[in-house]
Amino acid sequence: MRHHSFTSTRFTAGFGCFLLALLFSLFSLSALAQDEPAEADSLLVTPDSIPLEYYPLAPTNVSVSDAPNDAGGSIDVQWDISPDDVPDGKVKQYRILRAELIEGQPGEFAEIGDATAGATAFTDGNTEDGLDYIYKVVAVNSLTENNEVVWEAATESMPAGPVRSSAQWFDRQRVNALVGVILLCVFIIYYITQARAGKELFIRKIAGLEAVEEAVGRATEMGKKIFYIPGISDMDNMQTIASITILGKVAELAAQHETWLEVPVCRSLVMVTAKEVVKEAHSKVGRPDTFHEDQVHYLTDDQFGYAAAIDGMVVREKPATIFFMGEFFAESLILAETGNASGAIQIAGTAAPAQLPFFIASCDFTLIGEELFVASAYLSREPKLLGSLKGQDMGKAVILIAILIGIILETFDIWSFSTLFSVID
Amino acid sequence: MSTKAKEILVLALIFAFSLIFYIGKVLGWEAVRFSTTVSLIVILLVALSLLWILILTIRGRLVERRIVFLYVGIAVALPLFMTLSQRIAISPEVEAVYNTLEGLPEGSKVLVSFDYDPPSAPELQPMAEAFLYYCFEHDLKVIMMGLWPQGPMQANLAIEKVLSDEKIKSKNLKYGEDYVNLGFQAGYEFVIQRMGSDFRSMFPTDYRGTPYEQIPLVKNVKNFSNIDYCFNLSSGFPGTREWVQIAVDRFGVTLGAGNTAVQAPQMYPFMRAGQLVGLLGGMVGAAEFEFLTKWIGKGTKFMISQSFAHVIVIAFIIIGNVAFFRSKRKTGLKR
Amino acid sequence: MFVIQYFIPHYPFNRMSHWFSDWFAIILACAIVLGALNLMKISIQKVIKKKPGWGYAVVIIVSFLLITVIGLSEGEAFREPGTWFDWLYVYVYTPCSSTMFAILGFFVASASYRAFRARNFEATLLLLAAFFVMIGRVPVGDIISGFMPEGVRLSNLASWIMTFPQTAGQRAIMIGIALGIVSTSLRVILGIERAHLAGE
Amino acid sequence: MEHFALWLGGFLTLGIFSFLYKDNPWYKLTEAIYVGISAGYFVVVYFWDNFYSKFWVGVFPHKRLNEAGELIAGVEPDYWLIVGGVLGLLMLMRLLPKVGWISRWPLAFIVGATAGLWLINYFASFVMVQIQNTVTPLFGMDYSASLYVIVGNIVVAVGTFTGLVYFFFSKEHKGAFGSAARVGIFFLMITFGASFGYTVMSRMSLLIGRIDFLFGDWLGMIK
Repeated sequence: MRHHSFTSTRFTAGFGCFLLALLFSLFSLSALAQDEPAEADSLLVTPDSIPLEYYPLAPTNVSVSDAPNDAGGSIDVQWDISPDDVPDGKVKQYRILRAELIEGQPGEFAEIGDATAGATAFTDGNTEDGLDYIYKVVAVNSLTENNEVVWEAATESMPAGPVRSSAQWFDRQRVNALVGVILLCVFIIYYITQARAGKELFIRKIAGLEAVEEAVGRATEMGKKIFYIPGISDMDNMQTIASITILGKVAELAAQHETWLEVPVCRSLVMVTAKEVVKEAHSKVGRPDTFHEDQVHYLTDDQFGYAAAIDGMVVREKPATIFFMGEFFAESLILAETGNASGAIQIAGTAAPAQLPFFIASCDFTLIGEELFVASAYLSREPKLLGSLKGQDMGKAVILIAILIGIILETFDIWSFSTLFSVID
Repeated sequence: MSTKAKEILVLALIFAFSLIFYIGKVLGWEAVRFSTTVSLIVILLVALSLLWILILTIRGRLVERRIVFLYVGIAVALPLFMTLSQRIAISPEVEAVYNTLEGLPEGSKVLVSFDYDPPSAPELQPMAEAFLYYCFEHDLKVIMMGLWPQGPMQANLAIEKVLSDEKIKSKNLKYGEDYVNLGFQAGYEFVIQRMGSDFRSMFPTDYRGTPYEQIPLVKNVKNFSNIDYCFNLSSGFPGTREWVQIAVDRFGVTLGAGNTAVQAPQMYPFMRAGQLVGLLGGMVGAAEFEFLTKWIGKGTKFMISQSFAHVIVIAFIIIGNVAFFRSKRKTGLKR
Repeated sequence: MFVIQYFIPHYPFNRMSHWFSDWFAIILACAIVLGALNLMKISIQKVIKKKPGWGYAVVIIVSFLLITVIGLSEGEAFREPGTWFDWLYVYVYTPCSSTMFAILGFFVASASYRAFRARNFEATLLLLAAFFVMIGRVPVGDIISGFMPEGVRLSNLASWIMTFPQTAGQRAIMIGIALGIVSTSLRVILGIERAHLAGE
Repeated sequence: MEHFALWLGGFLTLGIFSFLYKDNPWYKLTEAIYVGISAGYFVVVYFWDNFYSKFWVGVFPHKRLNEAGELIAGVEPDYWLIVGGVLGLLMLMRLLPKVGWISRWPLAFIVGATAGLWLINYFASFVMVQIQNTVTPLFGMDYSASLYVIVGNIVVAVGTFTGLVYFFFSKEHKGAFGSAARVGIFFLMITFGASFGYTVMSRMSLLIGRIDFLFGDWLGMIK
């Protein structure tokens, strides 16, 4: 260096330039330059002057259509990705713009949504049925630092449309489910009429239900109470409804034997229903006088509060028999284990698969899954109910045959059978 | 000494013990930690006593269930103080969640539903933290909600914890732009169903009361079609099953889930069917996921206790069976 | 009607399940009054008649009234952190429910000790499946079977059981339950099953 | 207050754990507190979440004002909710013995609607989808599956098939049918075993969480 003196400003400027150059080269290196000049030069770009090569190519083939099988109010937008939409490429995001068509003239385009790079479809769920819309898809390249946008370069596609959304009257993708349900109904109704006509129907033995009478009898002999726990779900659950039906039968037996049946519940609606059912059972066997309001009582809606209270009751009152019928969750084991330790006979039934192992471990008899739903037919032996069972079994037979045929067809690559059962849109 | 007196003595001991350590805590004592040697000695002692019970059983004396309770208590409590290293194997279900997340481009919108309450938090909270950590680290946008009243509170706890991490802090994430908590909505599975047509109708405001349309992150999110990935942390009803039935089957979202271990087995059919992409099952799933995301939290810490508890349960199953076969031999071979 | 709505996305059918959910929620809100009154009635009876344990009934009444009065008087924002309702929730309700939940850890051990015995072939299968899953899903499993090649260790075995036989069983149960529910629903709709309408 | 709260938590936790030893006054006290608090908790939650937010606000919406103080349109009262209100009122009629029977109407409505909703949802999600997924090519799409998957697929197919056979009620389990049902039971048992294993895992995790509260949050012995 030949100059002996630097002014401080010149020095600073020179040093600054040097630093900038250093940073620049570091950035180029780290970004492995060739692929993405955009990223590399980013530091020098200001929002006002974005070089042309930063602009991505526009997405092509934008198409719009009314979304199928819905209640209206939405339009599907689809496009082919921009040629620049490659990994680490110039497209960071797509934006979807929409304008209303008023008297043939498009209004102002407004952004209605965005999609990530690589996406090819967007559903605009905010349309008004009957209006015409025009859509554009914009490919956006941008740089963000510290969560702030530094610059943005966007290219719009050709507009697509007009299109209008509308509601459909029938969901075609669900025809198969409809056919299935109808088929099942036909079976069930057919066998119900058969049964009404007096046809004898066989039903196999279910140990848990055979034991009900014996269990009630035992309580009578010992002069102790029977507890009936109808699960912790509310009346909007089929398992509870099934359980209430079984309660009716158990209450009849108990009333006949003059044994005190106690039903602590954890849902108010279940309490109301169970009270009616037990009362009805008492008058059905001609003992309305033995019914007592407090037989059915509410504890708390809380799952574990309910379990804690029943645990206490079981330990203190030592019932001879406990029924667990309905939907149970984690509290199943707390209840069943305490009941087991207190020496009661326990009969459980639930369609909650996670709880079945515990009932099997801690109870004397367990109704597994579907068996809970046949209990009312089994206990009452009413022909109509038995008929529906038979119909249910026919449904199962059809399913078995379908599985068999399906597996064969699929395995030998003859026909993609499984699509018949597809309900996913 | 009578039983009554013994009971009172034990009560007094428990109280004194609690009081001493509580005062210690207030005075700022160090945490109790067993060294590896002490840990091994404790393990050995427990194993020996189990062997003793086995011998007793073979001799024909059955232990009562309170002894079993005692052992479970020991097996769970002591390892919390231990320092042992362990290897964690990654199961394919957990890997699937991770891979899906990895496949999401930056800026993807992830909907996380917190469908659990404090009692299930030991299992699900570690998952929530690891999941959020991954999302924030990889610049995914997170929309949180809850079908359980306490879910959004758990979400806030997790967010608070993750945001306090140095790496995430430096990202300077903004509420409303990078993540948002829509809060709780009553209505069980019907909430999901309505969200299928319109998020806003279910969540007119976020949990802070900001109107939906004023939140930048979600103002353009109309329904599930604008969500790239859904994740559900569930401990019961409503939970993953409802998300599968409605969000996946009806509205076609991509769904991953974190479940309590009880629920997890029921989700396998959904997973094989492709209705569910990936599953974190219980605390073990949480530990595996923590390992993958490199967010080491309580899931990993509790793994020693977990292993221990399993071993104790298995030991007692074996003891029970020994007793069973012994009694069978005595009474002749009857079925 | 609710069957139809599944197939017809058009208004008003698409609104029907929404209505049901709202109505149900409102009915529930009214019904819980009945439940609460029932609990109070029984507890008060216990106290008046001085039945054994009536002191605890007093505790029930007091704690019930305490939280109800606080919760209703605190208005819409009763759940906000810092309210008394929230305090009761966090420091009384949560410890109780968490502990009740945790107590299962003990029961699960005693149940397996007592009940899981190789009584017959079925019980043995159950036992073995439980055994492999339990041990395979924690790190200990792989330490024990570490000498075996990657791929046949206990953790893989556990995964295999979960993915295949377990799925098959679950699926059979699920289809069975679904058919049971469909058929019970149908019986209810057709009015064959009407126990829930007792007294008509 | 903070100290009191932690001690209260510890007191209640140990109170419930004491039930493992035997039923005792400590447990009884905790149980009574728990039942009372939880029952009240749900009354409050239902009142505000269901009755107030759903019904009251739905029928008489808040007047929402924008920043300029003008009324924002769009929040129309939903008069359909009144039907729910009426059904709820009918439910409360139970308090009056004379007209108590009228509460059966809302009950019948709930049960009927539930039946309808479940019928179709269960059929679609459980039956249809599960069949769809059982029906897979045993040897993979292009006969390329590994032995592991092939065996697995066969196991799933056989298991589902025989498991369903077990649930036949109108046919006696004899002969070939009986053996299929028996194989079905085997699969059910494996399923129960596996889910038992998982549950042990879950319960232990919760217990660990609780013990962590006792020794960590309360007594500060673990950090």
